[in-house]
This record gives sequence, structure tokens and C-alpha cells, in this order.
Amino acid sequence: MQEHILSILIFFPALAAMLGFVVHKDGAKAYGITVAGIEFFLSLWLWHIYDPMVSGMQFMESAPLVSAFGINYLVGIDGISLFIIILATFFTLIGILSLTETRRVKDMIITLLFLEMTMVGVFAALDAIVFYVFWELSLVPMLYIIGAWGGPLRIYASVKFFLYTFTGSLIMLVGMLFMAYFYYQATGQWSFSILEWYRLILPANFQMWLFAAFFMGFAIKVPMFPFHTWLPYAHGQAPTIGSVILAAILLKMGTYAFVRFSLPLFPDAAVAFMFPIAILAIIMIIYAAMVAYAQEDIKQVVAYSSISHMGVIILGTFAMNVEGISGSVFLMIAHGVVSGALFLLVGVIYDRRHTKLMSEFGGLASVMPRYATIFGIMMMASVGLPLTINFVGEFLSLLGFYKQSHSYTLVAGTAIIVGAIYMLSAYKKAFFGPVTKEENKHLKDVNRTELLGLIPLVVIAIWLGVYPKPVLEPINNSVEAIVQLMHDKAQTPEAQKRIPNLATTGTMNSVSEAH
Amino acid sequence: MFEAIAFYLFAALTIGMFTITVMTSQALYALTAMAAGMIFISAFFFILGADFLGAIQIIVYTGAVMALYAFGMMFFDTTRSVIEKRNNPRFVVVLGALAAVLIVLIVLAPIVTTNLNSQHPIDLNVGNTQAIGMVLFTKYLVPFELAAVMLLVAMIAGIVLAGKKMDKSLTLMADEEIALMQASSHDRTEEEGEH
Amino acid sequence: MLEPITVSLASLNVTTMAPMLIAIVGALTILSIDLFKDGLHKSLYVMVALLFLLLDLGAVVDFGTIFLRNGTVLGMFNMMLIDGLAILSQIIIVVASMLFIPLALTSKRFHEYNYPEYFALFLFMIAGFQFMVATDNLIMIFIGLETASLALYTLIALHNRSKSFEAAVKYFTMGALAAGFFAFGSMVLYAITGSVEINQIALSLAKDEYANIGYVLLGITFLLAAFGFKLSMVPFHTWTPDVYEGSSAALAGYMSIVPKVAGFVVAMRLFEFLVHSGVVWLQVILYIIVVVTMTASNIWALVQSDVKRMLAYSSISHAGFVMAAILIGSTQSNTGLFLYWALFSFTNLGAFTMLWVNRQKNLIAGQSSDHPYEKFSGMIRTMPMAAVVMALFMLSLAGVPPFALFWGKMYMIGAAVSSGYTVLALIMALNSAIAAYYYLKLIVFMFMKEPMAAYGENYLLNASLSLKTIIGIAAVATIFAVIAVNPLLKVITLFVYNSGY
Amino acid sequence: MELTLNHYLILSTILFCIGLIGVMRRKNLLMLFFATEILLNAVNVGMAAISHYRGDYTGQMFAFFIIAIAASEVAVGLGLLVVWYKRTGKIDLDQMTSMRG
Amino acid sequence: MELYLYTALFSPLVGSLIAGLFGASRKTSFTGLLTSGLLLTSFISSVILLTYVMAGHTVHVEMMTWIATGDLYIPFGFVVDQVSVTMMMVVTTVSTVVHIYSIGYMSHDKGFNRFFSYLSAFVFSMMVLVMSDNFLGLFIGWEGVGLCSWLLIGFWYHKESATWAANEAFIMNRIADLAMLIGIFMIYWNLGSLQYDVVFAHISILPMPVITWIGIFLFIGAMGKSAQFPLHTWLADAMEGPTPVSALIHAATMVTAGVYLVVRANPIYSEIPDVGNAIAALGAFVAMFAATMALVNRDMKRIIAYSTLSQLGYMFVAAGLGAYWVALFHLMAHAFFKALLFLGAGNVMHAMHDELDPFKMGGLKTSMKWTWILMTLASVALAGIYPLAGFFSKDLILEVAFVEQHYILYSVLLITAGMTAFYSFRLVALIFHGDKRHLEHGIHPHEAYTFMLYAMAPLAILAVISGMVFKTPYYLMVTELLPAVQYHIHNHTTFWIMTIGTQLFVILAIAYAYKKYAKAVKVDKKVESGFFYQLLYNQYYIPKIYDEVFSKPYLQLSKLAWKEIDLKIVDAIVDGIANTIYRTGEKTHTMQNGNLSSMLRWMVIGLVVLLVLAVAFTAGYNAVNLQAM
Repeated sequence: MQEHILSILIFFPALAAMLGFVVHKDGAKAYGITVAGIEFFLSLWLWHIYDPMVSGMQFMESAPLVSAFGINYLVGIDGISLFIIILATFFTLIGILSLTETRRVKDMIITLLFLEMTMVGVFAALDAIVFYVFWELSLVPMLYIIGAWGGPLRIYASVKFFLYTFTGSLIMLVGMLFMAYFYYQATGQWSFSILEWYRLILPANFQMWLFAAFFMGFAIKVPMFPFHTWLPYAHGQAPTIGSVILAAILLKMGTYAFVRFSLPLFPDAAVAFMFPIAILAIIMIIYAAMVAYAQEDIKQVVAYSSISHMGVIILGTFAMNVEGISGSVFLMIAHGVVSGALFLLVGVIYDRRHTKLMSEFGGLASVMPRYATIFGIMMMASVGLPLTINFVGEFLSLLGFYKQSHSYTLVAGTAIIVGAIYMLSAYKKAFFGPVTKEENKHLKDVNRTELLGLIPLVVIAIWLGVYPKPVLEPINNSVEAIVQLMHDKAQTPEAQKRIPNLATTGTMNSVSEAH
Repeated sequence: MFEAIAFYLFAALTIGMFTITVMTSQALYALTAMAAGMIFISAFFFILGADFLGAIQIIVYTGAVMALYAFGMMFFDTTRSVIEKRNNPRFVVVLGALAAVLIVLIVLAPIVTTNLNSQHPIDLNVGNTQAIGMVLFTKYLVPFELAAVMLLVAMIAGIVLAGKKMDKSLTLMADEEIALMQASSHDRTEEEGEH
Repeated sequence: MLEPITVSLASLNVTTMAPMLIAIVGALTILSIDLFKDGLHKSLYVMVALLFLLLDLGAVVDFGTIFLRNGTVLGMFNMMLIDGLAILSQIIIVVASMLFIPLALTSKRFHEYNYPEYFALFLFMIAGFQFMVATDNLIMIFIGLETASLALYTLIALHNRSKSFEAAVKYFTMGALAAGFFAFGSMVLYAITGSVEINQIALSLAKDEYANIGYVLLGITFLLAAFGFKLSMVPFHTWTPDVYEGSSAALAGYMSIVPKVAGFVVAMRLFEFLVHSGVVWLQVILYIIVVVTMTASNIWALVQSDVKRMLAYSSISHAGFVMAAILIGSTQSNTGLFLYWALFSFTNLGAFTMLWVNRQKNLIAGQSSDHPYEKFSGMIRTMPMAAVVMALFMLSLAGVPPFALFWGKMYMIGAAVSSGYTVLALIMALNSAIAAYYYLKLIVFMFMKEPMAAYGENYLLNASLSLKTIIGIAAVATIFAVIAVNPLLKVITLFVYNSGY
Repeated sequence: MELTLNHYLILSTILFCIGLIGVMRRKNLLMLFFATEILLNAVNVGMAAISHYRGDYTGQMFAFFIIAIAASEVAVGLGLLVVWYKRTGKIDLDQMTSMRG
Repeated sequence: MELYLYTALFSPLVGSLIAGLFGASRKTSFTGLLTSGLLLTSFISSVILLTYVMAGHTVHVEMMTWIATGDLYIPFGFVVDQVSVTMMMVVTTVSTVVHIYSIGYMSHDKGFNRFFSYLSAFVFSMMVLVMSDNFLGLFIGWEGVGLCSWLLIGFWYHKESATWAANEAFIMNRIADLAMLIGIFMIYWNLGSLQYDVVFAHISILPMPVITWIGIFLFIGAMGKSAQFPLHTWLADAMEGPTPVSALIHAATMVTAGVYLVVRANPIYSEIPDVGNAIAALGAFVAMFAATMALVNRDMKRIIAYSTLSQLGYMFVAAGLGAYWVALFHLMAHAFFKALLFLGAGNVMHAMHDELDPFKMGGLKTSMKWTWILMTLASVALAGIYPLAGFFSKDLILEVAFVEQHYILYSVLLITAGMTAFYSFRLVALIFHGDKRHLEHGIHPHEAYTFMLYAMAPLAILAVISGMVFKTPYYLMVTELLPAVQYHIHNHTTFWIMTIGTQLFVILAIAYAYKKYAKAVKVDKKVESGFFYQLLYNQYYIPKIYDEVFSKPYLQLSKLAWKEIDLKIVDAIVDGIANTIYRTGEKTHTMQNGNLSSMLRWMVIGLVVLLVLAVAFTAGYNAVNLQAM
């Protein structure tokens, strides 16, 4: 079983979803919880048997798929993907647990289980085409969730979401095919295996084009400025569970893919594009934060805050050093937990009031103190307070990029200021002040079901903020391998300079260098 | 020389006839002009030594095709002049003329070729019909058979389409109506049997 | 005097005609059965046709094995040419026909299935297409094409309602014009090469080093126009949506697959050698045609209000997409063409069959066509399985992995990339994105809107066990295409490569 | 003046284009079919001429089959017209625009 | 000793968490008692640690790894050395007092439990801040106190002004925190570690500009927390919080964190005396600047807040001039008397039903005798009258400036000392002397609970004796770690002239204040409408400027970014592309007009277009070939 754990993880939810068609709709939620629970424990078991000291891929499985064209079913995980997979299974569980939807629950559960398959698949895939398959397939359940259970603009939002990301990923597909073709030219063999591609050293100008092609796919998914406008709509219209999973997992696909594909495959191009992308990231950080500040809908605030945070992740990724990349990977998880929790929290008041406009609220802190507390904790985590999960990631990401550029980091660092501005003002509008609306005076505080979903998130947000080591260590080991690979592949002097060589310096110490 | 005169004469005639076919508003004129044009075209075949083809042309076109069209005209009652609403008649003519000019521009050029050995050389010692038969029943046997199939298809198509069964459309009738109709027709055939 | 010609029967390879003859015999058998006893139920004819098609397929597959052993087989005075392309396309033609013919077994009664002749014509048509692909003689191609087309016009008209007549007449008239183009184009090529066999023409042109470039282009122009019509390339495509709308969904689906694959094979034979000989003009023109066809039809499909019309435009777009293979002209692209079309067959079969089972006889008030989008509104509530299956086909058509068409698209784009057509690859990819919109539109209607009561009783009324079986086959094929892709690729590559394409 | 193949080809072209004009111009379907006949006949002239000048029978063969095709087309075309006429009482193609867009 | 260290560190946390559990429930005095008790425990542990440190030891523990990736290794490490133990003493002492005091002060508040939870959390953060052995650990505490400050300022969240002030404080601190982070980044990438010992040991090998930048960035961080100009506005607004909070956070502990940072990072600042001078200059400026605002303000708590600000300026002068131990000493002394002052103000507020304008008070000394005594004592200490704490610490700073020959600084500080005395006693006079103006408002003041007064007593004692008694032992202890520089004016005459002169100056100021405000309050309309008065009263218009220059434009820009850029440009382009495609379809699909004739024409048009291209190509081809021939 251990050898096939990844396949089990990927296909178990799908199988369960198919069987789920038989389940009566009254039992659908229970069924969903059972399946997601089993899946979650499987993923925890995966963590248990994962060897954190190994930097390479583990639990690899391979089966020929279209061997004539070099496509194989190839899965495996390393420290980078492990935790995002766990996050995915975890959030599916949490999402189903705290599901308050009453319309067509069974459809929702089945859709979510399919979605879970695609999410796990994306992060486990080591073959570009398998990756692409799951990547694209994940759009479909999400489309349905947004489109069927969403708000008044749901159809526009869902179609926009689908088409936008679909367009980007098609360009990425062209890039992948190009990559495979280069591999074919170099070796005489077709292959879509990422690990095989890693060995390929491409000329710098090819790298540029391929990087750009992959970038289109990833950037739209992340979403990076200026490709981000689908996100507010998707979040704004999606039902709570949709937003939660979208923010927590689906967005991470883009940033994960940067780490998995763009950096190790095209180190020279990545270095060449470092600063343009950093500028985009900075625009994302500041601009999205400003837009978030101007929002009237609290969900939109969280949505734009996601964009802002993704900017930091991108920045960390393109720091090209262990600190930055580890930080960005950690921040992916952190942002998943935090933004997922925030969307759940927004869902709580939406369920009660069916509005998300901040002007409709005010003074909730006195009516719903427990709710306000949890929201406050998550908000502070989102703002990046030390000892919460986000801080570790943000700190490392910025720290990493500081190595590359002082001034950029200084500007990007305003993330911690502008982030505080929109978050605090949103919190103030919704929770502080007197209770002005009659409807708000008798709102019920979070109930037990909701707490069931929220408490674990709070615990994680603080636990990993205080003690990130169990997660950070495996990530670090895998990231070191990637950075070393990038260094070894780097051809341009610029890239060689920017990407540290871990093999020689061992423990970096400029103190000793200076002596 | 004779050939040239004949060519130009018949060319003028065919072009004239076909122009009438295309331009006249009288269906009968058009039909007649086309029939004449077809016959004139057979003249080219004779000039070019394709006797068999010429004969076929007259038989098939002026015989079969024209008869069919004549039947059609009577059926459709288009013997009177047909009023055709036209938009941009000039556009059509210009487009046609442009096509002609363009093709002629290319076709004016002499054909340069070194490849003159033909697959089925014309042997002047052999009668055209006989020679055609030789080619038709060897090399072109399969197309010939297929053409037979095609004609069969056309025949079936013509019969089926023009048949009486097309008058009532089962596609548009509700299933109950069909059942009713079939029951009554069944009764009728039985009655006929009794007689 | 002519010497008598002696031909040994063995050298004729009469068996090369076996597949087509089986189909023709099948048609004649059906006609004979009708002669002896009329008014038999359509299921008999369906099964007889199916049996003959099965035999036909057996014969084709047998040729396949022969081909793999001995290579290309010529027969009947080199009139028949059984190479890899012929075999592959015949397999697609016959298999697709086998899958479409059971669609006659609807629970409602439609006019055409009352005619035994319908099934006879169907088989004749298949024979026509088979002849068309199994030769490189332009005359033969022409007759095969016409046989098939004339049968097809009739089949359309037999649906017997004014729209189908209109469709048939339009198709027929444009077909007649296209036939004229084909004839003229062949004439021009014949004028400069003295031959009507494509490989002879190729040799002759090469020998003359394309001295008569004007004539060559003239001939190609006309042939392009003719095949542009057959393959519904813009601007020769105008018949497609109307004909699809006018004919029954079953036949429309059929038309989107079989005639086109025959057309593609001929186009491959005709144009690829020219592309390879460096006729830049053709490359440019094909490039333009491919791009315009893909894009324009996609754009028009966006604004359709009827699903069948939308699928018509979508099939134009798919044809444009596949036409790129001929432009690219590498073994990989030609392989991709067949792979794509094989996968497309199943998906389109499914999509059109789904329309077919939803066919109502009389339009309700306010309905202007058979399958408006509104009809599918909220289908997930009323018929969840049907909605899911239909969505599946739409996603496959849109190229969402891992469904069937994705693999075709991927391979085709891969082929474009491998031959240096980067921009083309990008355009192909982006077009898939545009296309996704209109496929999504149906999904949106099915999954995200409320059901419309007026259509409530008309769903699935036309379904029968056999139709559901066909849908099942199509769905399974669409979902599990990934398993089939590898063996398909291997076989197709083998056939295509060994045919010299 | 010696007649060459080009003369015939030009003639063929002219006839073909007359046919084209007819096809484009005619609104009466029956008369439109006349024009399609002209198209095929135009090609036949060319075919026969090439056959003559090349000294090759293939052209005549082609023309022969084209005549067969033309005949079949007439049969099917008239069949279609008959059903259409029976249903609508018209053979004017401007009336035939129920499907569009 | 580790046990004591952990006890000192974590008992506030435990208290906070337990109190937090009852946060949403009704008041239970149990939470107040428990947290106070735990703080007392913390205090006792700190005392034990103090004795241990005074014996010449230090404690350094590494609890566990926090962040480790790449070459970065940051543990949760804690160090108790001479500097941190001083801070620990200050923090635990003041906070214990404030906790006990708050039991009374907050007794009628709905959020009693919540308050103690926050307050203890603050203490924990502060302890982390001072005890951490690395910069990032310090940063945890740094942000932690920021959070608690936000929570406590906005404690009465139904008040708009309170929540506004809370957010302002947090955001302004964040601005400074960014600089601090940058400083930390610089340290890491240049030295490869963030541990104090490693950093300080190697700092001198770095190039000068790097050290300078590190120093500047760290100091900007300190400026935020210590509310130095221009990031000072939040402190006065922060007085919206409950008064014990002001006493603990915004007077005694948190705001001095900046000073602590500079003191802690003294090896860095010793390398860059220029930056030190700048710090000192800024400190002197702020001292004066804040004092001027305090002169005219009409809000009791704000006056004290400005005084805090002013005193922080003093500390920075000392720290900037390298007299780290002096700065730390003043920090300690200041904590005691300023906390006392605030707590007294809290008593007054309670008595006056949260009235803050001293002009509406007066004559309270009769009804609030003990409060009067305590506040006067604190004010005397603040004014720096011998032998109270202020004299020893504050005058020392003056001496430092003098000895270091920064005469301008010296004179500024001297004048400020006079102002300090004036506004302190203006306050005392207005509140406790003169007419009972409050009677007009129907308020009948009463003395605070006795236990609150008892709770304040230790502070009062410390305010009196800490200067005199602690100076020498403190000096001996702390100079083990900090540069041991004695600032003595060697010329005895000068020394005495200066000392006595200063004392006289201060006493004069006090007398003037009493004279002006102790009897009847005359409001001089002319002065009040004068430019300088208005300038000072409106805090140099700085809050207004910030509002106009930063806050409002930022909001407008944000709205612009959303409504104009995001929706009308970025999104509109995307939708525009889609719409263009769709509209093209709508416009062109009429090409398919269903008319067979036009369909045929399209075919012919297609053909003709191809023909044109063919002819053109042929012509071109022939032309090229002819040329080639």
C-alpha cells in the first residue's frame, strides 16, 4: 500500500464520488465527511511515512500512459508538494464539515470529492501532461460550484474563471509541448517527465520563450497582476466552500508550478525575468492591498488580500535562494490556512445575514464575541503577526528576496503596512463601533459545527507559527535540492551569480568570507 | 483552317446559347438555349475526334437530361417568365468576368512540359468508340461500375423523393397519429384484398 | 487493330474492392428484402446494415494486416490504392457508420426510417466514401464523392420536413458547384501533367520542376475550393450550419465525421506533396484557411442559439484545426489527424446522440429550432445522468483533459510545435479557449439554470435502449480515451509512416 | 492560325464562368440547375481538348464520367425539387431562408 | 535558573490564556486575581534572576528551534543578562502594580476578563521582547506588544475614536516595523546570523555604510515603537484606551522598547557615532517638541502622554550619545513615576466620570487626598527635584550632554526640563487645587478603592527612592554589559552651578504653574487665539497634515485603483477582448443569411480571392524567374 499511496490518495476520492451517486441525499454530507476524513488520514499517514531527510521525490509510481509520445502516469512527492496535498485534503474535510449549503448537497459533495482528486493529482504529478490533466480538470468542479451555488453574478464569474485560466493554461500546454520537443531533439526520445526535463539544459533564448509560455498559465492561475480580475468575481460569487478551496488550494497551483517548473527548468530565464516579475509582484502587493482597502464587501477584501499575499509568495519564489523559496512554499500553506479560514468566517455571517457588505454590519464584536475573536486571530495571522503561520512565510520570502534586491524588498515590504491598513479597517467596520442595525442585534454566535471547522484552523495557524519546523524542514530539504539544481544548470553569469551554490559554501557565512 | 473556323463558330454559338440560358427570364428560352448549347458542344467533341463522347453528349444531355428538365418545368409550372428578385446583378457579372479574366490570364500561357508519354495513347488506327471501350473496361472498369452504383443511387433517390410516401411526413406526426394512419391504411389494403 | 488484352485475375487484386463490394451487396440485399416483403420493421434493416458493415470492417482490418506485412496494395489496374491512409480512414468510416446506424432505432418514428431504401442508400454512401479514399485517381475520387454525396442529399431530404428539404437543396446546389470546381481543377492538372492520378501528377510536376506554376496554382485553387466545400473551410462552409440544422441530429453527427475524414484523406493525398515540394503559395493559403476557419467559425459558434447549429460551427472549427495537419505535413501531424478524428468521432457521436434523444416532434410555442439552449436548462435537476454525460462531451470537445479530444488536440499542437509552426500552435491553443466558451454555455444552461417547465416532458422521449447504449459507448470512449491513445498512436503511426506520409 | 490547346482552355474557362454567373444569379432553382450543367459541360470541352492534344484517352474518360455524374445530379436534384415544390409550392430560393445565423 | 526564567516568561502567558477562556463570559474577579498572582510570580522570578545576575552570572537558554531553513537558524532563545534583567524588573514591577490596580479600575467594566487577558498577553510579549537573544525574537515581542496595544487601545471598541486610535497605532508601528525588518534582513545577509552575540561580535568587520544603514533601519524601528517624530501622533491618540493601559504600555514599558533596542544594540551604535548624534538630536527635538504640546493641552491623559514622549526624547539623547546605561536608568526611573502618574490620573478619571479636561476639575485634593499626594510625588519626580528618581536620571542626561560637549542639546534639554515642570504642575494645580469647577457638572468625586492606592504605593516608593538607592548598584551591574562611562563634570564649581541652577529653574517653573493655575483659572482669550497657542494646541497640525497628506489621499487612491483602474482598465480590457470577439461574431454571422444565392456567391468569392492570389503569385514568381535568367 505504501508504494501506491499516492495513487490511492488521488483516486480514492474520485471513486468515492462515483459511489456517492448511489447515496441518498440525506446522507450525502455524512458520506462526504467520511470520505474526506479517510482521505485526510491517508494524507497524514503519508506525512508519517515520508522521510523528511530525503530531498528528492518519494513514493514515486510510474505507469505508461501514452508511451509512444512519452507520456507516463508518473507521480511522486517531495517536501514541497507533501504539505500542499495535506492542505488540500484537510481543507476538503474542513469544507465539508462546515458546509451549510442546503441546496443539492449531494451534487456539491460529489463535486467536491472530484475536486479533491484533481487537487491532489496536480501536486503529486511528476509528468507534465498528467499535471496538466489535473490542472485543467480542477477547473470543472470549481466551475460547477461557483456557477451552481454562487451569487447573482455566478454565471459570469464562473465562466470568466474557467475561460481565463483555461486560456492561460493552453498557452502553457504549447510550452510543455515545446519542452518535450526540445527533449526529443536532445535525446531522441519523447518525454514529459519533469524529472527528465530537469536534466535538460536549454539555450537561454529558448528558455525565455518557454518561460513566458509557462508564465502565462501560472500567472493567470496565481493570479498575478494584471491577470487577476477573475479572482474577485470568482470569490465574490462563489459559495463559501468554493472560495475556501479556491483560495486555499487552487491558487497555490500557480505558485507551486513556478517552483516545480519555471525555476528548475529555466534558471537563466527565471533570473532574467526576476526583476520584471518582482515588479509585478510588488504591484500585486501594493495595488491589491489598496483595492482591498477600497472594498465595501468583506469577502472582496479577503479576495484582494489573497492577491496581495500571492505577490509575496511570488517574490519569495523568485528570490532564487533557499530562504526565499522555502518561505514562499511555507507561505503557500500559511496563506491557504489563513485565507481559507477567513473565507469560512465570512461565510458564517453570510449564512446569518445573506449580505457581505461591511456597511450592513458594525459592532459585531459585542454580539458575536467568539466569532470576533476567531476572526481577529485570523486577521492578525493574515496581517503577518509573528508567531502566526503567515509571518514565517512572509519573513522568509522577503528575507530571501532581500538578497537579490534591497530596494525592491523595501517596497515590497510595505505589504506589512498596507496589509494592516485594509485588514484593520475592514475589521473595524464590521466588528467595532456600536451595533447600528436592528437585524444584527440578535445574531447568533458561531455554533458548534462552525467551530468544528474553525478551531483546527486557528490551532494550525498558531502551531505552525510557533513551531514551523515539522513542515519547514522537509520543505527546506527539497528546496535545497532545487536551488542546487538551478545553480548547476545556470549558464548566464547573471544566473550563476544570483543563484547560490549550496554545494561549496555549505553553511553560508559571510563573516568567515570577510576574514 | 476548317477546324479553326468551326471552333470559332461553335464557340460563339455555345457562348451565346449559354449566355441566353443564364440571362433570360423565360424558363423555356433557357431550356431551349441550353439544349442547343449542349448540341453545339458535341460539335467540339467531334472536331476533337472524340466521337463517342459527342454521341453520348447528344444522347444523354439532349435526350435524357433535357427531357427530365422539361418534365420538371411542366411540373413546376415555370413555363411563364419567372420573376427573379435580384440583388447586385452587376456584382455577379463582374465577379464572373473577373474569374474568367483571372483564369484566362493563366491559361494564356503555353503549357511547358517534357512529360509527353501518355498513359492511354490515342491510336488513330482504332475507332474512337472501340478504343474508349478498351480503356473503359480495363483501367476504368471500377469507376464504370461505381458510376453504375451512382446511377442506381440517383435512381433510388429520384424514386423515393418523388414518391407518394413523401406526402405525409411521419417526422412531423405524433406517434398516435401514425398508429391511426397505419391502422386505416391496413384496413384499406385488406378491403382491397377482399374485392 | 487493338490486340486483345489479357489480364490475369490474380494481378487484378480484385479483393481490394472487397470492402466496398460488401457494402454494395449489403445495400442490394436490403433492397431485395424489401422487394420480397415490404413494411418490415426498421430494426431488421439496421441489423442487416450493421452485419454488412461488420463484414466490411473485417475486410478492411484484414487489409490492415496485409498492409503491415506487405505494404501498399494496388489493384484493378492500379485504380485501387490500399495504403495506410485508405485503411485507417476506412476503419474510421465504417466504425463511425456502425455507431451511427443504430441511431435509427429511436422510440419515436421518423419518416426516413420507414424506407428500406434509407438503409440501402446509407450503405451505398459508405461504399462511395470507401472508394473515394481507396484510390488516387481523380476520376475515381470524383465518382466516389458524388455517389456518396447524392446518397447523402437524399438521406437528408428523407427526414421529410421543410427544413430538411431546404437543407438538402442547399447542400445539393452547393455540392453541384463544388463538383464543377473539382472537375475544372482536375482538368487543369490533367492539362499540364497528362495524368489524373495523384502520384503521377506529382511525379510529372516534379519532372517539369513546376514550370507551369500558373496552371498548378489554378488547379490547386479549384481543388481547394472543392475540398474547402467538402471539408467546410471558410468561406466554403456556409452550407454546414444550415444542413446540420435541417437534418436529423443523427445524420448531422454522421456528416460531421465520415464525409470529412474521406475529404481529409483525399486532401492529404492531393496537397501534401505540393506542400512538401515547396509550393509556398499553398503553404500560405493553407495557413490562412486553417486560421480563418478555426477562428471565424469559433466566433460564429459563440452567438448561436441552437445547440445543433453551435455544434455545426464547432465541427467546422474542428475541421479547420485538423486541416492544420495537412499544412504541417509531417508524419506526426498526419498521425495526429487520424488520432484526432478517431477521438472526435466518439465525442461527436455522443454529443449528437444526446441531441437526438432529446428530439421532440413538434416545436413548442416560441421554439424556433429543435435544440435551443433553453431546452437544456436545468437538466441537472431533471435528468442528472444525461446532463453529466452531455457535459462530458462538451468538455471533451472543448479539449479539457483527460477526455478524448484533449489527446488529439495535444498531439496536433505537438505536431505543429515539432515542425516549427509555433504561431500556428498558439493560435490553435487560443482557439480552443474561444471554443470553450460556447461549450461552456451549454454546461451553464444545464447545470446553472432553472429548468424550464415547457420543455419538461420532451426530454429523452426519443431514447431507446440502443440509443442509450450508443451514448454509453461514446461516454466510455470519451472518458477512457487515455487508455486507447497509446495503441491508437502506435497503429496509426505505423500505417501513416509506411504509406509515406 | 493554328488552334492550340489554349484556345480550348479559354473557351472552357469562358463557358465555366458563364455557368458561375448563372449559379450566382439564378433564383429559380430549376434554372440554377441549368447553370450547374453548364459548369460541367465547360469542363468536358476542356477535357476532350486536352485528350486530343495530349493524344490520351484519359480526358475522354473523365468527360464520360462527368456526363454520368451530371445525369445523376439531375435526377437527384429534380427529386429534391419535387418534394420541395410539393411542400411549398415554390422553387424560388429566396423563399428558402428558414435557417440562418 | 532556567526554571525561573521560564516562570518569569510564561506565567503572564498562562494568565492571559486562562483569562482569555473567560473572555466572552461575565466578569469574574477570579481572572483579575489569577493574572495578578501570576504576574507576581513572574515578578518574584525576575527578582531571583536579578540577584543571580547581580552576582555576575547570566542565563542563556535555547528553548527550541523556531525557523530554520537554508542557512537561517532562529531559535526561541532567551537571555537574562544585565540589560534584560533590568527591563524585566521594570516590566514585572509596573505590570504587577497595574494588574492589581486594574482589578479596581475595571471592576465595573463588561470586558473585565478580556481586559486581563489582553494585559497579561501584553506582559508576555514585552517579556519576550526584552528576553530574546536574537533580533527576530525581539521582533516577535515587538509585534506582540503592538498587537496587545491595538487590542487595549481599542478595548472600548464601540467608541469610534478608540478603534481609530488603535488602528492608527498599529499601522504606524507597522511602518516602523518594516524598517526594522529591513534592518534584520541586512544583518542576516551580511553576518549570516541574527543572534545578538554573533552579530555584536562581528559587527565591526562590516563596511561602514552597511553598519550605518543597519543602525538607521533599526532606529527607525525604534522610532515607531517609541513614538519619535514623525511617527509620534499615535501615542497621544492611544490615550483612548483604559488608563491602566496607558500607564503600563504607553508610559512604562512598550514605548521604551525603542530605547531598549538602541541600548541592546549598543555595539552597533558604538560603531556609528554619527548616527548616534542624529539620534540624540532627534531625541532632544522630540523632548522639546512634545513638551511644548503638553504646555497647552487640555486633556489630562494627553498631557501625560506628551510628557512621556518628551521623556523618551531624553532617553534617546542619552542613548544616542553613547550613555546607554544612563538611558536605561532613566527608562527605569521614568517607568516608575510615569506609571504612578497615570494611575493617579486614572483615579481622577474614575472620580470625574471619565472627564478628561482638567479645566473642568479643581479642588480635588480634599476629596482625593491620597491621589493628590501620589500624583504630586510623581510630578515632583518627573520634574527632577532632588532627591526623587527624576533628579538622578534626568539630570544625568543633562550632564551627559554637557560632558559630551553637545551644548545645544544641553540647552534644549534644560529648557525642556523647565517646561516639564511647568506642565506637570499645571496639571496638578488644575486638578487638585483651586475651585471645585466640577460641581457645575454635577460630579461628586470620591477616592479610589483603598487597595488600588495600596497597589500604587510601591510605585510611589520606587519613584522616590529608585534614583538615590539604585543608581550605584545598577551602574555596577549594568556596566558589565554596557560601556562603563562615568559622566562627571570634573569641575566641581561647574557641577554645582549647573545642578543648583537646574533645580532652581525647575522650581521656578513649578511656582509659576502654581501661581497661574492653582487659584482661579483665567482664560486668556487673546493668548488662546494666538498663533502659537493654536499651533501647539493643534499639535503643530501634524495629525491634520497626516490626515490630509496620507490617509485621505490613500483612501482616494485606493478607490481610484479599484473603481477606475481595476474595474475600468484591467478588467475592462479582459472583458473587452471577450466582448470584441463576441461582437465580431454577432456582426459577422449575418454573413450566414440563409439565402442559398449568397452562399453560392461566397463560394465564388472565395474562389476568386484564391485566383487573385494565384495570379499575383504567378506573376511575382515569373518576374523573379525572369530576373534570375
